[in-house]
Amino acid sequence: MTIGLAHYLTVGAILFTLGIFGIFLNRKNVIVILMSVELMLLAVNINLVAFSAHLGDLVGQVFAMFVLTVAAAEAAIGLAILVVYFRNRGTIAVEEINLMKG
Amino acid sequence: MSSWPILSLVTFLPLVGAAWILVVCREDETGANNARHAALWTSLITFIVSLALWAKFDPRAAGFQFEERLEWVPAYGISYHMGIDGISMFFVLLSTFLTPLCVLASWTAIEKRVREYMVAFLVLETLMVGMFCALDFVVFYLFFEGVLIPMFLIIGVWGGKDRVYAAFKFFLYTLAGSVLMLLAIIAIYYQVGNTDIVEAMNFKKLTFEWQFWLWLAFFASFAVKVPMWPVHTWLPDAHVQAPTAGSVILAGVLLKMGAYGFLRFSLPIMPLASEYFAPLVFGMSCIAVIYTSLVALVQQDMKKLIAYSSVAHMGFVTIGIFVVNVQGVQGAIFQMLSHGVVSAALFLCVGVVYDRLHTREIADYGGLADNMPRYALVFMVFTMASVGLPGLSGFVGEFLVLTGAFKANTWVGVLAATGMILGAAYALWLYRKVVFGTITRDAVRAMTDMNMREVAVFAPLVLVTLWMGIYPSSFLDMMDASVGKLIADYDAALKAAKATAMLGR
Amino acid sequence: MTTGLDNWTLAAPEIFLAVAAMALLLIGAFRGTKGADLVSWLSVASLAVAIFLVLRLEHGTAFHDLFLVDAFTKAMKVLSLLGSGIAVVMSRGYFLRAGAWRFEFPVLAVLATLGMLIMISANDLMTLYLGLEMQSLALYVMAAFQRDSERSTEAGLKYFVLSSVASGMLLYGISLVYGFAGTTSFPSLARGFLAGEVSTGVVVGLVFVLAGLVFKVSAVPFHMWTPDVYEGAPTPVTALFSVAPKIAALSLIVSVVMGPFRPLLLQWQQIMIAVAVLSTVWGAIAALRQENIKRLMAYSSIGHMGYVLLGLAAGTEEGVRSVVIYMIIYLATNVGTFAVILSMRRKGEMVERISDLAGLSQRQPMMAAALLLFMFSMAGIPPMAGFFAKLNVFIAAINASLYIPAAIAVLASVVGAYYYLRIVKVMYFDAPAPVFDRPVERDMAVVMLAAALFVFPVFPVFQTPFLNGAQTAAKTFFSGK
Amino acid sequence: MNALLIEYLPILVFIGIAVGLVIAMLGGSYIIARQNPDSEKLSPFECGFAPFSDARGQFDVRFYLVAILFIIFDLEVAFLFPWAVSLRDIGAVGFWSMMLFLGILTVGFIYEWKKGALEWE
Amino acid sequence: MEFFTTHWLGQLIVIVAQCLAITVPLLVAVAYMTYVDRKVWAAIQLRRGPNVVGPFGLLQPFADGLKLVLKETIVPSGANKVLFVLAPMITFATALIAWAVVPFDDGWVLADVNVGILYLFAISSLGVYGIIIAGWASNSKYAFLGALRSAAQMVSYEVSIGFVLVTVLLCAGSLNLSDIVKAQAGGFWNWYWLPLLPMFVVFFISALAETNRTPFDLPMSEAELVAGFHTEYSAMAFGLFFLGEYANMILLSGMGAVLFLGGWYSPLPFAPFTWVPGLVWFALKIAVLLFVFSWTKGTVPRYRYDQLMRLGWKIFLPFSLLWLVLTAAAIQFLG
Repeated sequence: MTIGLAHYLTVGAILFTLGIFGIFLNRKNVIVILMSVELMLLAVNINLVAFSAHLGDLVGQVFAMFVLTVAAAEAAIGLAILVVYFRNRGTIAVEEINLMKG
Repeated sequence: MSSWPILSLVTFLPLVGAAWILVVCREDETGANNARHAALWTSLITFIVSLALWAKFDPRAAGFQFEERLEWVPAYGISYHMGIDGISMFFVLLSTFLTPLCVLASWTAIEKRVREYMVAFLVLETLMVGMFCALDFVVFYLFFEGVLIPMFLIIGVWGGKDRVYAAFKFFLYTLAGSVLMLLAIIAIYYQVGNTDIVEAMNFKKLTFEWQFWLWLAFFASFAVKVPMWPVHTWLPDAHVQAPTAGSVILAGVLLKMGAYGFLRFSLPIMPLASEYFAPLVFGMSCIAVIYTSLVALVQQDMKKLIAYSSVAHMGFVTIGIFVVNVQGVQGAIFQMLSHGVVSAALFLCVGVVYDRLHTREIADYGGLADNMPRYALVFMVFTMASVGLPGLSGFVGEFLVLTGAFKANTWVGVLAATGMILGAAYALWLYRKVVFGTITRDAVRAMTDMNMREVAVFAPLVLVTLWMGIYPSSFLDMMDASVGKLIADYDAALKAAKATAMLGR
Repeated sequence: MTTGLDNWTLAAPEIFLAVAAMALLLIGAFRGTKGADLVSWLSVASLAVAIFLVLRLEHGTAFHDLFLVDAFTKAMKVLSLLGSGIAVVMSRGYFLRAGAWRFEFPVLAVLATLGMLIMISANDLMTLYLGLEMQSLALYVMAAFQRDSERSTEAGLKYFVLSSVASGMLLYGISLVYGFAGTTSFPSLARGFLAGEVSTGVVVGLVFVLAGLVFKVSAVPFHMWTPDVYEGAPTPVTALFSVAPKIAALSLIVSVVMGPFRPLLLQWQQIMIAVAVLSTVWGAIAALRQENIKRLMAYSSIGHMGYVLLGLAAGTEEGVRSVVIYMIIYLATNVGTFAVILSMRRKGEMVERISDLAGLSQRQPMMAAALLLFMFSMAGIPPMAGFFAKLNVFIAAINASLYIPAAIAVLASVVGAYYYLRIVKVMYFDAPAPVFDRPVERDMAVVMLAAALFVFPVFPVFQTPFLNGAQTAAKTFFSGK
Repeated sequence: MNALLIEYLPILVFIGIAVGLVIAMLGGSYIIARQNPDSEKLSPFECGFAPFSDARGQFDVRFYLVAILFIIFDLEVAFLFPWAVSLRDIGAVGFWSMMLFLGILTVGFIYEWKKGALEWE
Repeated sequence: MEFFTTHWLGQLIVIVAQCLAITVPLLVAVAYMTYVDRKVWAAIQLRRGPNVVGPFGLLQPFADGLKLVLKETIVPSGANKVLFVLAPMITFATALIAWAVVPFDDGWVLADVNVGILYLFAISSLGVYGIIIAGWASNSKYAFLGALRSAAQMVSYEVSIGFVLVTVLLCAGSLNLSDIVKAQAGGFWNWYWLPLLPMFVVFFISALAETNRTPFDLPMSEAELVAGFHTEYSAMAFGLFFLGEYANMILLSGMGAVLFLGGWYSPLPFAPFTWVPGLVWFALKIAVLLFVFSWTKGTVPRYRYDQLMRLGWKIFLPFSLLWLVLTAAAIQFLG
């Protein structure tokens, strides 16, 4: 069996879907959301690199590098916000994030 | 084209007064007094300047006079285009005529935030006058909608107990109607290429389908404004809650804006649709005339009664407009002018007693003829005018409209005539209840008759009512040419459409 | 070998801002908290200089087509810069009182603005993403800037989570577009779509891209973060959120759908119409029961975005023009409104309930009058500027035969008018509540006055230059390409 | 499978062997040695007291700061790798671009230094 | 022979054999490293060190190993069982699999991948997981704090190591470890330790920190944290940490040898030195570095934690960054 573009894309799509579901079905911990977001970005990277290889075009890989960086920055900032939030509220449970409703 | 931009002058003069009040008058008692004087003088000067319009108006010309045109937003072909014809001139005069009276009537009735009140009134005057002068759709819409802002504030700030509800109802009803008109205006813009009303009138290339939708959109706006049954419900609330002068302007001028819109837009621009929808208008108007008259009969509140009577009277107006013959249209216009004066005066009459007793319940009064003879006399004049007694202004309009209606459709005429009779019933009932009978309450007995200021308010109204009733030609002659052109164009358009239809077949 | 740096001067404002941001960061780092005032003023000055630089730019592309400067991007850049600059000016008093006046705030604002400028100039999906993220990352921090406040941190967290989800969707879409179209460059994409078949993959990608972008402008159905973030974030940050990023994201949407994806008009127009109509309707309905004025402003901006997108949905030159005009007016109105909100303070404490405005017309008539103008403008009542904003949108929509959406939107504006009126009602009809702290800060007063004068009468009377400018901006999408 | 992946096959095998080895070592020990646990043996190490709370409490935020800084700098290294390898081919533009990048990074570094993020006192 | 070069099963057998050829000597080396370590240490302190079991105590490592194997494996009641067992496995396995890309001699490499240095960097970063998981899973305060400290320490120095690697890459222009070694062909004056001497020093010190060795062994500073992250471990689980630590030391020494000491090349590029197989030179170089490890342990006092972090972030990081820039500039402008 040859592993072709379709396979990579399928993996990417599955990971992306998992990420989305992880965000919206998760009711416990914000960290899980952060991880789900990272999962989504990972899926994107798989797509980009797979396409890049398929098209024989470097842009996808360059893009993937940027995505990686941004993902790291995003993770750093997200965790930082999470820490200040935890300091204020003493919890990071998802259902406790409800000071504002309407 | 006059070299002297007199229309702009009339339109924006009150704004200058408003600015003056804002800048000069302070927020204390003297400031309030200064504001009153400033407002009165501004509006009086405006009125005097506007009289020049009448003086210089050429009654034989059917087109627009005193035209002014200034490029404004060339991207959309919007220009600041002003001008009046025989139809709109009297509405301008009506507005400028009523405003000083309103200021005078609110002299003591308004005690708080006088400065802002006067500013609101002057702004309102600018918007009203501007609306009647506008010959560009966008400019028209600007003034037409802009009126809502000061009126909203006037009702909401200086109104009665349920003022907030009434103000909101007034605002949202009218807004809801007019936004659709905005879309229609834009659609016309794309058909015509610019937003000039005169060009739209001479365009004559709108297909029936276009006219159909556009007419409905315009109708949504004007029907609310007139107001026609069943979208009239904002009116009693607004009238009842508004301060006296607010009711006067509402009844005297704002209601005319809708009917003016029919005359200015629906008939000339969408003649085919107007003809198509005329039965609808007749139906709604007849219901309005009869139904609201009946409703008026059972009112306990004086203002509410007059408010419903306004709806009924405006029903005549819409009938008159949509029969589209000379009598009908002239009658409608005349009726509007008359109603502008008479209903305004009636509200002022209510205001007079309200200022003294702070109640509008009919049952609280009675026997005012005893201690307020002058008031009883004035009130009687206007009640009779409202009923349509020959010799007073109301008669001419109603008579012409009925003539026109019978010419067009007997049934409409019959129903409208029924409405007239009912109108007489409630107006006289009101008069009897308030003025005749015996005084039962001490508070009523202690009421003083009208003072000089009030007399000064009513004198011009009485004069105008008599003048219109006794010598209507001085008004009708001025509008003859314009109305004639309107009807001729309308008939021509219908004929042309029929001709194309025949050819097409 | 071409280095790609041939036209680097086209990015002069961005380069200047980047250098300025770093210099400011260092100044702040070395002077500590007491340097906050200095940094703040310097960042405002930098933004002003950037405006100047933007205005002097020539048109063209730089960095191998990654970066585009034309009349549209210039206009949008100026608007974003103005929005950020004013927001920074307005932030000082608030943070001083909140005890959170740190020099990082203006620096973050400059960085966010830098991201916006890059976004606006994006001529490639890569530039688009980088600019967007640069802006977002700075904004996350700004939302949570008041780090001892539960609400601020919660707002930051919410914004972060939802926004990064949106970024993920955007990226996924980008990856699909890249894969199926074979390029990320806007001009090449456009050429490709014009030339040949458009694969399903591209359309799916486009949907994802649009979803991500729609999120950033907080239009329905991706609006859910807006009210919470608006309410929770420190008010000057909310003020910033409500204008600058919106302008930038919107310009991004415009340049994406009108640029590379214009050949796919039929595909995105339906989405755009649905989003626009839903936004106007929901923005109006959901706002009805709000008691918090910041929350109200959130729904208000959701509604406004609906109108802008309706203009864009026309997909015509008028449409783009209406977008530009709308954003100009939106900027002025919103900034003014937030100046008023930022002045709502009693004994040093911010208050933000609508009922706190009660009777303002008697206590602070000028402020009340200004807010009155803003509210009527937002409601689209003539003769305020807001009316012309909507007029332009509807002109575009009608010309594109979007009669039904326009009618729905226009009726939604009536519902929307209700809640704007409610504020007027509270200010003018209700019995006075305790007075706000006086005097109003000078900065706020200036912003308020300027915005009010712009809303009426400056814009309504002298709108031709604005229209012509917007026209020039809009034309760039239709000239020859 | 393509040649690129073949190159990594030994690594995969090696990983398998390593995992097998550690499992064997642990499991072997577990099987060979006598297992006789009791509750005292199984309680966590404390200074004479029974532990009364979960040990995974809050910890100094600076650890966390270090983690964030690490992410940033490590990523930067990820950018440096390809650059370093190809520096000879990309000329002055490549060199100065990276210098710019490092310069920006240095600004951030100075900032965090000044803000005291690196202090452990 | 054809079977081993063409048939997939044959190839697999070859690969497995190669793996074992790396693993077994490595394990032996690890075992004896513990012995040498103690011997060197003892010698520095003028003691004898292990000398009872076997001749010169040479069987001591096996005795120790046997002891660990026969001990009872204790999994604390509050621990997260799976993670608790997983942690030492990760630590040891990562130390082992990193060797897959290290060239022992010209062509003597299990997987000659072209991004070998990236692989090394990545795998050595993974080691921190074992420690953090161990600290977390133990559910003991000492283990937890110890793990945090080691993790922070390791990542801090990882950054410097990254910069060091980049400077080497700048010189070598390849990510392939064999190519890097080949770029250093010639005598010891051609090796990178000379031009990059400061980086070599930074690398070595960071390597000490990476492996939690003295003077950076505070994660298991007995006075404060008992045994750090592996406080709760016993028997073979502890043994794996122990072995993993030594395996890591050998690995980092190997990296040092490859990156700075010319890998398999002889220090003097002529006979008779070239007669000696490259593998031996490589082993010798590793041995030298390992000796320095032990030597340091015997002579340098332990750092305080703040000093450690200060060294990592405020001295090594800026310094290596600066040196990186200088190296790049030298290559750019001098050739």
